[in-house]
Amino acid sequence: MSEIPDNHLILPISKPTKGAGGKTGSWRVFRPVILEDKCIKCMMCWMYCPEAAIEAHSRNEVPKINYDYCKGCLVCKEVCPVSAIKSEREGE
Amino acid sequence: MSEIPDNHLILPISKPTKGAGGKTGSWRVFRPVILEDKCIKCMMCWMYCPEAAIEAHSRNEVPKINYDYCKGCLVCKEVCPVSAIKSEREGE
Amino acid sequence: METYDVITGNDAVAWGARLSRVEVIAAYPITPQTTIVEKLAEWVDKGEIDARYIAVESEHSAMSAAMGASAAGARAFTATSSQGFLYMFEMISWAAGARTPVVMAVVNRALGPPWNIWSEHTDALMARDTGWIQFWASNNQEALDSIIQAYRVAEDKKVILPAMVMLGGFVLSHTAMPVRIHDQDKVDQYLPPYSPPHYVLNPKLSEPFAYGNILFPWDYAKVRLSIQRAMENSVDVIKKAAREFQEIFGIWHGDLIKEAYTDNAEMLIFALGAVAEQAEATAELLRKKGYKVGVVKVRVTRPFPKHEIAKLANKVSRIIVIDRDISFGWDGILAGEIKATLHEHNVDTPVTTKIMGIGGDDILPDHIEKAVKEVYNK
Amino acid sequence: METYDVITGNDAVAWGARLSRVEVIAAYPITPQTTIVEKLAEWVDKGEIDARYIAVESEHSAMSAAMGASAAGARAFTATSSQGFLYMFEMISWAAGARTPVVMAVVNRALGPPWNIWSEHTDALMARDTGWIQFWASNNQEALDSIIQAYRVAEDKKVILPAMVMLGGFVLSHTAMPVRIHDQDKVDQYLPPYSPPHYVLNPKLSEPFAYGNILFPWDYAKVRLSIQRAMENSVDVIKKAAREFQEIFGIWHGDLIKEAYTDNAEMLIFALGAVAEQAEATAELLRKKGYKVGVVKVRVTRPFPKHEIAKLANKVSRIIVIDRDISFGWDGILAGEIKATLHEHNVDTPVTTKIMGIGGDDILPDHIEKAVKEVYNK
Amino acid sequence: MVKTILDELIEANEFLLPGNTACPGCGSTLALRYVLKALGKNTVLVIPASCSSVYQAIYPKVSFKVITYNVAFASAAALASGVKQALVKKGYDNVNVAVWGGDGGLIDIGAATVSGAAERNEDIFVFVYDNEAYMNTGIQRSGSTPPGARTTTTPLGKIVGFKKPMSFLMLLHGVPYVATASIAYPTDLYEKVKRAKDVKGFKFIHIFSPCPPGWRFDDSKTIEVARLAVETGYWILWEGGYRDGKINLTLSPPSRPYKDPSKRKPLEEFLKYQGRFRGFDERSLKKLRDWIEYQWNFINSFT
Amino acid sequence: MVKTILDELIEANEFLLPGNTACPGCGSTLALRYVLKALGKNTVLVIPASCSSVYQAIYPKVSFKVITYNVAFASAAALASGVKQALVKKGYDNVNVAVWGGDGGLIDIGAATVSGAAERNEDIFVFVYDNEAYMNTGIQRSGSTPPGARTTTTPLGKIVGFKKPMSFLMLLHGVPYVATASIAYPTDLYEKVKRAKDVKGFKFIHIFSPCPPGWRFDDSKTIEVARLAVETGYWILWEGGYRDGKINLTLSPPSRPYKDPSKRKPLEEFLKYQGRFRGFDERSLKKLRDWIEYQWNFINSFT
Amino acid sequence: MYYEVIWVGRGGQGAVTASRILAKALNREKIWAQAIVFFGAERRGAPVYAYNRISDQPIKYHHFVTDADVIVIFEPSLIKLTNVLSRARDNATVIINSAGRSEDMDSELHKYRLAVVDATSIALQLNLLVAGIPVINTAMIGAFAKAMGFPLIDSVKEVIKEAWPGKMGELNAQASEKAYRETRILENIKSVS
Amino acid sequence: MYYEVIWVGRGGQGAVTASRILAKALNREKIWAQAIVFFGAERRGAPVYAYNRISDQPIKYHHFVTDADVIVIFEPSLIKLTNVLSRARDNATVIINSAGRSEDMDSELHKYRLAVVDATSIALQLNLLVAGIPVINTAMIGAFAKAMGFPLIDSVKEVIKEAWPGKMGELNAQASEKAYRETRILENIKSVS
Ligand SMILES: Cc1ncc(C[n+]2csc(CCOP(=O)(O)OP(=O)(O)O)c2C)c(N)n1
Ligand SMILES: Cc1ncc(C[n+]2csc(CCOP(=O)(O)OP(=O)(O)O)c2C)c(N)n1
Ligand code: SF4
Ligand code: SF4
Ligand code: SF4
Ligand code: SF4
Repeated sequence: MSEIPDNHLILPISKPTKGAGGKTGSWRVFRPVILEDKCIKCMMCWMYCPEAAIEAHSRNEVPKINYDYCKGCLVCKEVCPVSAIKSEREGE
Repeated sequence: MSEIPDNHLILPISKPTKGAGGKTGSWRVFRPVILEDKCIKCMMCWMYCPEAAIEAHSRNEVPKINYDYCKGCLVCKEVCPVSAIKSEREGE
Repeated sequence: METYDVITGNDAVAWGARLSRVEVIAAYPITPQTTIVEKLAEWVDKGEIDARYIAVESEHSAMSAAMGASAAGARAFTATSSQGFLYMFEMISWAAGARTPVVMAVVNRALGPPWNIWSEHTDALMARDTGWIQFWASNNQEALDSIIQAYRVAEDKKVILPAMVMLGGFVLSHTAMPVRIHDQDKVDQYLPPYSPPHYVLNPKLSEPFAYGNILFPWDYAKVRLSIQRAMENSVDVIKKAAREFQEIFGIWHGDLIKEAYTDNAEMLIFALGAVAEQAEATAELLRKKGYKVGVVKVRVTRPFPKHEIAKLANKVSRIIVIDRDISFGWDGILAGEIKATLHEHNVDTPVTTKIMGIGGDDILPDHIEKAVKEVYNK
Repeated sequence: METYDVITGNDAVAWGARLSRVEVIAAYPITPQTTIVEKLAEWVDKGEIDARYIAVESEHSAMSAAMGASAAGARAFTATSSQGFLYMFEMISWAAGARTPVVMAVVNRALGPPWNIWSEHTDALMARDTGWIQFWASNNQEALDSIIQAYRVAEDKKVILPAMVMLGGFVLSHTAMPVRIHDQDKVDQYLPPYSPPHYVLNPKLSEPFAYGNILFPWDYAKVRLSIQRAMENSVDVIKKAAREFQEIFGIWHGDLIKEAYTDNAEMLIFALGAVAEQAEATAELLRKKGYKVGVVKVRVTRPFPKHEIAKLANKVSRIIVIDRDISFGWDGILAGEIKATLHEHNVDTPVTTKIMGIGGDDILPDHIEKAVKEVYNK
Repeated sequence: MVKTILDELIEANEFLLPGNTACPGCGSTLALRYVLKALGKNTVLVIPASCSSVYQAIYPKVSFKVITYNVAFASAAALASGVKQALVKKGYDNVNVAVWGGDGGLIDIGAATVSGAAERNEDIFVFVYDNEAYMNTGIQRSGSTPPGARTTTTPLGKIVGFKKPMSFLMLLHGVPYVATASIAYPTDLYEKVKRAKDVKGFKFIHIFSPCPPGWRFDDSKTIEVARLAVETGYWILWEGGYRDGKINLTLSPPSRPYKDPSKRKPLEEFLKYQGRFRGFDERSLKKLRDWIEYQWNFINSFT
Repeated sequence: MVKTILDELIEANEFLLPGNTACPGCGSTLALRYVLKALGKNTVLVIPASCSSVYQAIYPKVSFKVITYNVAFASAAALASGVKQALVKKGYDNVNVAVWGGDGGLIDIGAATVSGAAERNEDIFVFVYDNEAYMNTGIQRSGSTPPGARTTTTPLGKIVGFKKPMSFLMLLHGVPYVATASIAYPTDLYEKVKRAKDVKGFKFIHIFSPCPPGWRFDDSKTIEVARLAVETGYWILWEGGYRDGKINLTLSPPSRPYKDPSKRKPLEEFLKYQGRFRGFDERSLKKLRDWIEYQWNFINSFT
Repeated sequence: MYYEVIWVGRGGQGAVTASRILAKALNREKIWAQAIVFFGAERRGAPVYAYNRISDQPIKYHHFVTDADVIVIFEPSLIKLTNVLSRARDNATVIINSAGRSEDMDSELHKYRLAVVDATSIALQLNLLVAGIPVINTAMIGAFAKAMGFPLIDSVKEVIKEAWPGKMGELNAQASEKAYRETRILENIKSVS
Repeated sequence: MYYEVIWVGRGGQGAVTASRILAKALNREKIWAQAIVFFGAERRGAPVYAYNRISDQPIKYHHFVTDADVIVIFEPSLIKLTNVLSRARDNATVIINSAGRSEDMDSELHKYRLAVVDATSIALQLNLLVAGIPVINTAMIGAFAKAMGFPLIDSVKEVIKEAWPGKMGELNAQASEKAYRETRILENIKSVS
């Protein structure tokens, strides 16, 4: 039920939070996996991840997928020029 | 005072009327006069009268100013190529 | 052929418009209204209904196009919600002034900011001064039927005003339940084609005229106040429309109001739309528990059923109004109007306002029960 | 330096904004509001006031820009009328929800169609649910002073809501009368600079945040209903603002209401704005003729002064409300709210509604006198 | 004697009645005369708030002899779409549904509405009489006010914006007919409207229409000011449209000579009669010259 | 090692946080990543109703790490103007005030508002991510939907209108910076936003942003679809602006090859992945080809 | 002291301004005055009304002036056109701009206390023209001051100079002064000529 | 007869549609049913709820289903994610899509009457895929029919075929039928396996 609150200035202010929409990794149907040995560190997967779920700190490291948030769109797999990303069905 | 009328559908419908805004000729400060003998019947005055206050039925007649409605802008005088329209101060 | 299907409130509205043989539809998407016009667009695209669909670029334009079509003699339909309703507010007011009997479905949704897509009645109530007839549907069958009745009333020669039909966002709009989809012939019998008794924007049918140029105050007052007379006329028209609807289709949703369990009630619950039906279900329980409560569904908020409400209120000792809305700096809107009505009619039954369900906050039977008991036992 | 000049209501409003040191003005022309913003534009252009003027392309944008400026921490001003008011309706509602204490002057004008440019109060009253504080000015001095008071109230840390100040189109907006233009220092003393106690859209001052993304019903209800609490708080803030204004400037326009001739009155006239002052002048005459009538100017319609009105009403045996407005299918809007208030407070003084002055129909003292006598002698 | 266009004009009915309440010398009424002559009686005018909603005169009379529907400021193009679609639905196919309004109503507040109707290619006419400000409310700047002009919201003529080139914008919407016109060339206007009548789809005609009180020049100078706008190259007459992936654009005869900049009269000729340009400074002058150049560049790129 | 643009991109902060609620493969979030990387933290985003107002997640959390102001659908460009003017008035001169919204909000309902802000040359950014329909409400056609595409309001893909060429329209408003971009070319987008930051005045950036559920293609194909739009010449990358009477327009490197029609991939390549074009007929195909030709004609006339 | 005044002129002649200037001048002398305007939708040339209420007490009335104690007419043709004299109270003063001789005037005028001034000539002499039209409103205020005995012509001139700084103000002030001097008061028009 | 049902799936899996199809199928048998949906602002993949109320009488309630007699779960991972079992009434039936053996299942499930179906495999076998994702909702309705004994599987199939004319409907009807046949009912999970 709707009561008039005591506070007269309750504001709908949200704070920036990783995973604001939850652990969206759980949405995944397919899981992208970077094959470290094939990876040429071109960073294309990092560049095109719509989720910013691939972490890259420099061009010397193989980028890392954050599976808490990777939604499994497989864009990374598609853009990888050397097919260094494979996909697996989740829960299999 | 505002009473609720009996009629439930009183519509703001206006009828086309010459002089809907009154005898706008009374607004005139200056009166244009066509000098019949100078007029070459080019109809420029008729063409450019913003008021449609000049009557012309054919190109063989000198156009006639309808003083009931001519507001005295003197556009006609300005556009006349042969200076066949003069202007007079109204009421003088 | 009459069919019986489980459909959402929005589909019911679309069916209502279809059976009413709407001729021009102009609308704009907004949750939770969108599926109404999607359905209509689909029917138009597939040629299942013979209407023109104008995919305008805003709600202001949706109402503009709909009322333009109506002024030109077509039966016109639109639908909206919440922000969309407010975005077309100027044209809502205009459509009534222009006496264009457009019918609009309003899927009630809370206003922003912040964003919220769930049910609240404040949106439509904000337009209670504009000259629209306002119906509130309490279930999907009523949503369908009210669209048809709305056209009957709006286009009645004694009325000629636009009408809106409200249904709760999600609560009805996206909830499927069994609905009878009437036989087209019967609807045609109930609702004749629109034949405007007033101006039509068509030089093949009308002498030249101008509509709505400047009026001096004395003329203006008459024109505008004639809307009030039309509203007054509409009371009987609404009643007759409801009665004849019952005769033809055997369904009764009430006319301006609908009563439930009001016989020898000691207390009445007033509410709008699905909230009223929810209250009805709760009252059934409460009756079983010995509480003599009845429910008055206010089915029409404009014209406001003053006489009907005063009469019922006079017979009870307590009233509770459930408002799924709020007028800030005032209180519940429906409650306010009921209080004013009672004062006007010298009925001193006390009225308690309960604001509930703001922004889609779910109104559970428990909530109603608790609120009723509090007042009942006072 | 204080000056004393004969100026129109619109110039008085412009002066009110100027003395309030508005920082951003966004507005759009509409008769009879236009001369307010023309005056402000002129001052800005000539560098007489240090503000930014945004010549937007519509009223929806005027309110959007004004509330954007307010959200970014500036004191923002706009003004409109009639259709313009309805065209920005969505943003009027939004500005309150966003808790942006914009001040807007509304020059009351009748709604179309048909076109009419004269005074009627329906426009502003239509927004009575939106969460705006509503002041009504009854003369030009009050128009000026109410703008200043409106900022004081709107920006008060216990309130933080937008406020609108109404003045009758032409009746005040284009009528010149003597007005005291206050000393800037005194105004500065009365009205401190705007320092928002809440969010500010400025990454140099604020950590990143988001305002107004989707809220679930339970959160939404709290946020929205806190507006109602702010409205309640504003009652005392308005009273204090009026009192302190009187202390500093020696002028009293009333707070939520203003009484005249109410001592031992047997009958009260309620009205808004210039109509109330007109009634006051008429009451003076009537008193001389032996009629014990008083006048209550309802200066603030949101928050609605329920207690104040009930208290006064309780002391008289008859009430007449003059409504320069109409809610179609209902009745006079102010009268309705007064009736509801009386019912709520168990005051059974009968209330008569008189609709007058629709579309600028001139309200003559005779009209008021006749209406009063009819009720008085009943 | 062969029938000339002038004969045709004289024969064509007059649907603008004298005795309206426009200001003496108003360019807009003149434009409307020719628009209506060309459209004929089978016409519904849809008029948003503007001088035209006022100068048609006050109830219960009106100065226009075609059906005239006065509508809310921002609604016109959408409302006209509704009217047209209803008429077609009802089987009345060839009624001219025409929006007639000012630059404020159709280039500012109603821009999205006009743009939406254009994008949907509604079968209507939109006529803008461009007097380069909100005149009915007393000369406030609009999006179509030239930079540097004085209005009551820009009393010192400080530059606010760029005169929004609505006709170019419409052309790029891919509609079948767009034209500019000027009251100084009524025959050109008349013929354009006639041609537009043969086009199915969205038709936009932008008419330059000086306003003596708004621009502060003598009533009698309306035509001269309009003509100078063309002769200085400030206002360019053209017509065009989209078809099959191509934008066609033709300069209209009155403007053809001015394709060559050296043939253009000095801009000052156009400015000098007009009080709104009093105190026009170098910066404004440059802005305006640039704007003219910009227009010609655009047009030249298509012709 | 020389610092490449890729290094710069990696170093630039990420303001779009993972764990938002956008659909898998959403083009719009990808675009926003690069826009925010370029704008930096000194930014206020003004977001009209759209997928972005939803995918930023639900109160009390948000997925964007800059100030984000959610506003009414049609209000964004005006509201941002107010924010910017207030900040300048208050002495905070270089905050990026940026509208971020979809085609519905900025090309349809908000078109007049955007146009007004452009015409006044407000010092703000307007970013449109163009997914060619109203997606948040479930895929209804907008003024930016290509002719013949299926949406829920055009379920059979009957042609309604013409994809409104908003970037051209903005360019003709005479604003200093207009560009198109695509999520297939994030570096190009990033650099454009960087360049726009140096421009005072109105900046409009129109970003092609495929939407897997809305266009009905597999989530993983987002980039490919976007790239094919460029390679078939359907979407053209360019930047330009108005200055001193001249419109400048340069083709951006990714689109340069496709100036030559023979270099373009067949349009069918772009269409084939997308369910919205299923049943696309000859007439629609011609309309779309014409539309492409029209765009190139326009661009060629300036380059 | 309580007066109601009607001004009638044509769109563009400045009747509204005149009523406001008058009120401002009265204000300098601590006389309370309202200046009211009825806005139709007039374009230049159409009849325009303005009103004043003048009192030693603040006035709370907000309706239009219906009948008047003073009627100021900007040109004789307006008498017939507007029928404004039907709104004159008994003993009203009528102030009129006219070059004509009193006896040539509308016989209706004969019923009132009459003040006549040739404001048009004054304007032409001073070259007070806007768009070719003589500006007579400031002269009419001078005539009012003379006819009614208030406000002081100096107050009028000061207010005019404030309203239009520079040359324009100077000339308009002169016009009002000149009119003040040249206005003829005819208590009973029949007896004079 | 009065049942309340909760469906929980992920955005894109069609839980809402399933609840509606179920209601339509019941309607054929003159059983009154409501299908309710809670719309958050889900994009594909996020948990989505749908509800039914089923009765032999018209239902006037319009709130969400809070507790349920039947809970239909589209994949086991949703149990933890949504904590939906806390909303199960005593004696509730839980219908779950799972390929796993019953004893491997969440121990919480053991409290309820359990119906298990491998809807994913059914969908894959029938090649019922949309954007690569198996479409399991029609199978889940089949499982419901089996678990609850109503509606008749033929009603379900008819409604499905009406909803998707042609091939799609045919396949989906098959899926529901197959699921109907393959659903295992475990009255007390501990005792079986
Ligand atoms: C929503 C709304 N805003 C403002 C107005 C006031 N208004 C009426 S006419 C007008 C100016 C029209 O300007 P324009 O379209 O250029 O036409 P013009 O007056 O120049 O003929 C304005 C602002 C209105 N009627 N409605
Ligand atoms: C005035 C108003 N009308 C309609 C809506 C509903 N609405 C919200 S988002 C949206 C679609 C937005 O489409 P677009 O701008 O293309 O962005 P996208 O959803 O594609 O991201 C609509 C129609 C609204 N919020 N306000
Ligand atoms: S699958 Fe998609 S979300 Fe996951 S890492 Fe790859 S691109 Fe990012
Ligand atoms: S003066 Fe003007 S109105 Fe009169 S006839 Fe000449 S052009 Fe027409
Ligand atoms: S103000 Fe200008 S546009 Fe309007 S009627 Fe007068 S001259 Fe014509
Ligand atoms: S519907 Fe499209 S644009 Fe919206 S979040 Fe999903 S993928 Fe992105």
